[in-house]
Amino acid sequence: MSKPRVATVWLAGCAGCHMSFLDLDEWLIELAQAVDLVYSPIADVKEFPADVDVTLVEGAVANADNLELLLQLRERSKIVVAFGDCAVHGNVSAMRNPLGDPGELVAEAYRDAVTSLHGHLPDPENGIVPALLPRVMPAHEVVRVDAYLPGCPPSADRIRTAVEALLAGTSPELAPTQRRFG
Amino acid sequence: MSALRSAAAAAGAAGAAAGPLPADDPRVALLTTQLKKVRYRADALIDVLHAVQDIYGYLSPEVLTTVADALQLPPSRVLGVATFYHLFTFEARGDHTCTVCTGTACFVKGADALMAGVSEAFGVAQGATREDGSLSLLEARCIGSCGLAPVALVDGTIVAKAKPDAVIAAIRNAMEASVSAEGAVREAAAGEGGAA
Amino acid sequence: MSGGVDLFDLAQKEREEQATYRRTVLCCGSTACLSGGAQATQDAIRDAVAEKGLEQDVRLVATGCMGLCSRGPLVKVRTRGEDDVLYADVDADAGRRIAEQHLTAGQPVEDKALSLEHPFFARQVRVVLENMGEIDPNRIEDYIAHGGYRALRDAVNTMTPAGVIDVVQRSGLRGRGGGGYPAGSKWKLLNEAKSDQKTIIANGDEGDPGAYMDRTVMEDDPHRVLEGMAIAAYATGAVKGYIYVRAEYPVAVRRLEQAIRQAKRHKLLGKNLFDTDFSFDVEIRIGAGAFVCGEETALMASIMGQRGTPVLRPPYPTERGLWGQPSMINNVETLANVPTIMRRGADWFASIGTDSSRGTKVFALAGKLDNTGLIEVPMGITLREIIEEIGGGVAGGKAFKAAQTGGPSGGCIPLKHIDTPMDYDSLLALGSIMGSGGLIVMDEDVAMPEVARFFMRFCMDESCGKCLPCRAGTYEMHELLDALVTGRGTAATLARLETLCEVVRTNSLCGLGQTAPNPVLSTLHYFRPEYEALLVPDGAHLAGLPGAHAAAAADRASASANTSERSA
Amino acid sequence: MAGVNLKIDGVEIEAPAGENLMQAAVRAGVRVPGLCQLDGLSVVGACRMCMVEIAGTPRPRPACATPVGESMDVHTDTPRLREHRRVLLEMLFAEGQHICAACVASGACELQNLAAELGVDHVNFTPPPTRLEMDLSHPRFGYDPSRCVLCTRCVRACAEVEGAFTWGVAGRGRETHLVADLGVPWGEAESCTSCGKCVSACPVGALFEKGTSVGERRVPRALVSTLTARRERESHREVLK
Repeated sequence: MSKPRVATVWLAGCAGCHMSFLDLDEWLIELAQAVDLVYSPIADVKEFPADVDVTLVEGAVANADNLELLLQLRERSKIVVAFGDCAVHGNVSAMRNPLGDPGELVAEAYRDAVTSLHGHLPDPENGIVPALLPRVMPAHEVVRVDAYLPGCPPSADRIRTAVEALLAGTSPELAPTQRRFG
Repeated sequence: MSALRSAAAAAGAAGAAAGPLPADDPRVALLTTQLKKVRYRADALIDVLHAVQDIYGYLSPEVLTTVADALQLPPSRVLGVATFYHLFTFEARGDHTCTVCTGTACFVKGADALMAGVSEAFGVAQGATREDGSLSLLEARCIGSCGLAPVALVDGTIVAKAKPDAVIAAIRNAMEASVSAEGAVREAAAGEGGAA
Repeated sequence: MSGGVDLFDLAQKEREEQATYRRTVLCCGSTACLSGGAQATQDAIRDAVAEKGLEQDVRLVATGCMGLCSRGPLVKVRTRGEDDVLYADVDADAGRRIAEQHLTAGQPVEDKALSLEHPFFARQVRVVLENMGEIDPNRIEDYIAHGGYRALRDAVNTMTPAGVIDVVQRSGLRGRGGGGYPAGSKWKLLNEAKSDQKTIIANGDEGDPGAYMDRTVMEDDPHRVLEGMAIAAYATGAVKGYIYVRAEYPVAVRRLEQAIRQAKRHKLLGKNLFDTDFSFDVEIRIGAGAFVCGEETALMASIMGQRGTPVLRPPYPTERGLWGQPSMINNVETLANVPTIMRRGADWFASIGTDSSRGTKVFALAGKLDNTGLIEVPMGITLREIIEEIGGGVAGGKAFKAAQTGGPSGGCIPLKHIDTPMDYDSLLALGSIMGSGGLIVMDEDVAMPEVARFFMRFCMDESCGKCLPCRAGTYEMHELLDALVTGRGTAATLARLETLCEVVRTNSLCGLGQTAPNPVLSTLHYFRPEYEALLVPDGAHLAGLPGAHAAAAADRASASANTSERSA
Repeated sequence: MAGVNLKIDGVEIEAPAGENLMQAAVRAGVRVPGLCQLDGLSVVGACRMCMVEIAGTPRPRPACATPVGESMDVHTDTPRLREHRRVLLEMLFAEGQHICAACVASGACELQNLAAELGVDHVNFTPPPTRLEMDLSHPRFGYDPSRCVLCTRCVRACAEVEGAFTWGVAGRGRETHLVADLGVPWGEAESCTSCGKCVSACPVGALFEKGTSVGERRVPRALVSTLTARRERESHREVLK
């Protein structure tokens, strides 16, 4: 029997969830032996592959690339896990929502702020910065999500509990202390 | 020292949020009469707020401070009550008001279109007052004239089985009437050598 | 001077005075007719009567509501020894013609006359509205001449409080505010409470948008409310009464204030009434625009000058109510039934209506009908009889779709249940309620999900904000209904709406929240296909977003997107 | 005081008459979730988190406001109650802007704890599109209305324990919000004694001490309860005689 195919993706988030994932230390070696990591920000794979068993999604859906990737990975994954608070409910990534028009935010960040390096907008036509969505969304507002792994970031032991359960073919049962937001 | 005066003093001390009521304002006397009528009882707060709105047209922080002090109620409680009830308003209304009834009978007979029609014709949002202060567009939750649905009130006068055009015309009439009345007053004043 | 002796004299004098006129012209002066120009009509008739020198012959009375509001202004001419003639759509011109032809020459104006055999009138039974269109609400003499305050006098002079309660209990009178709690049982609870500071409250906070029964009673027969309250006070041992009136009803407030002054002057309110130990006073309290104040505990908070937020029951008001003292709240219409019940007896009242719902009910009949207005019908009359006979059928030849009773707390009754008898239990079985009396008829053009959204917006606006299920639940339900109506709702939206209905219904603190889901549940129950027709595929909301590749996204997402209410 | 015998989640207990079901549940080793209830303050029964089922009663009742009754058979944790609490909590989250990762109360927040306890691991409702402005006018404390859950514990602590009546509830429905005095900035509220009881009573991070950052909330929630219990106890003692 072939090994389960696992992917992790990084949408709009700070990568903290992936850092926490790396905190699993030596268990990662066990995991690496048990699964095939077919797509991940820590692996250089360009195209999200087909027939993935479990995909962990870090980050909220904030821009066109996020949306496209999430729709694509949903089609190609059996189980999609919202991995961390940004994917679960938007979290810090969604704090821009009450600020209004993303166009103004981009202008402020790239052009008008005193800290702006270049003093001009990035050129979206060249694909440098993907278009921002009007509203940042949690993963489940875009696609079906099979399991939620809250935390900012989820601690290594939460991740391990969830991934072990998923690989064993059961739905993760997190203890109350393991499912706290924040 | 009257309760009102001490309230005014207290409000003055509170600074910008609630300045003192001007002592020579005749409305202050009206309010004092009302407060005496209810014998400064705290449970008469709603009656008093109605009176304030009748006298001043709306509830200002200054008057609310006065009321709180006169009835010996915490200001937070007075504001809590005043903001709970929809009939109390905290901004001056326009010169004219159009109230569209949005009760069930009127809803079934097209109150939405009525509201939208007036809103568009006069460029005023529902619940708002036109920038020039000429018109407030309000909604009422059933004025109990369901047999005449849909209805609107223009300056308190019912327009029954109302179509948007009829209500718009009634508002225009009300506006023109007040303009010509003002004009008449001005002319009269001019005729007397501008003594007014 | 005692009210008891005076009353007979007064009634006799008034009747003799009235009998000196050969004709009486009763002009409807209720709000609806006034807004239709009734004042001009009255003026025209008065002028014409004066012109013709008929002042000694014709008595002109501005009465309360005659019911058929959609045909107003209404005028009734009563001539000694002849049948009454009713006129509809009487503008000033018609008024003059009536004066010139009918009042002067005895020739009815045929083209304006409406037969009193018209089913709108013939099918009604008038208990609460018995004086409507008959008396001048501004004159206590007119009320007394029509038998007013006799029931109070007889109760105080000849009956024990327990005896009065017994009559009310045997009559089977149930609360007309919506709940239908037996009035006699409530009175008994207050009677048994130990306190010398008991209060009774007449609930005139008629908030159901589309209902104006209580307003009409308070405006057009104010003494009936006062007499009902005084009888209730005698039966329960209450010393003080409050009438809580919506601020939106300024005429009702004025008429009630005037009626209280008149009743005090005639010693029908105040200390030691009818030379007994019984004392009772009434005060008016005015609301300020809050539907939730129709709820008992919120109403009491409002009377005490506070935010009208409901508090937990128990304790019930009859144990701990206004200012901590035992209190009882009765709807205005409930109280308005009492004088007639006392005068004509429990058996007479109980003979009207059905076994579980005795007496009559006043409805504000509105919506897409030819004849709309205020009607009083025996309990148990079918919806079909009301709509087709009294209401004259759906207007414009359209098909009947549903009728809403109970307003934002009620539900709709579809065509297949049009033969349901209108009583408390039958309506409850259909998922609606009797409510306070709003009865809105909807035709085939009305979209039921929009009706549900309309009522939910009402509940959202009127939620007091104290308890979470109602405050947040009505908002979220409105959002979901809005999504459905505007073509943004998916199957998950509908599923979530149904979950919320259950959560809000079960967990809300007071009746407003507990019943807020009713219009949704009821329209979903009878018109589910209308909701389903509005659904869009999952993921449709992503169409047009950058990255979703326009239309393709919706298709792709629909295969995989969230369909379950909750995945855990 | 006469004892009342009842059953809570199958455990038979005896509780003093007059005790409420929330208190009695503790005797049965059961903790009923709650948010608006705080020992030492009056009971409002508004958050509906503590709804329990009582055999023979058609509708669940709030445990905090329901006195024990003889032979009551109370269930505090049925599937229906759990489901309803989860939905209610989700709606509460969606009423404001609750971002635990950026909140002073994280780790010491009753809303956060309830979500974890009840299994709210995501929220199916959308928070409002705007954020309300923080009130940082008070020299020592701050108020973030977007984190307020309208439990009114601060309002009651201010009125019932401190007697200042600075905080009030204004508006209604979804617009319900806290006000200081006549709606002035907190720092300008003349009646405020800066006692901090409201901050200590706040179950979330809506009221906070200035100078504290994410997860740094220090004030004990039990302060108000301790004060009222102590006042009650000591006022009966003739210590100074």
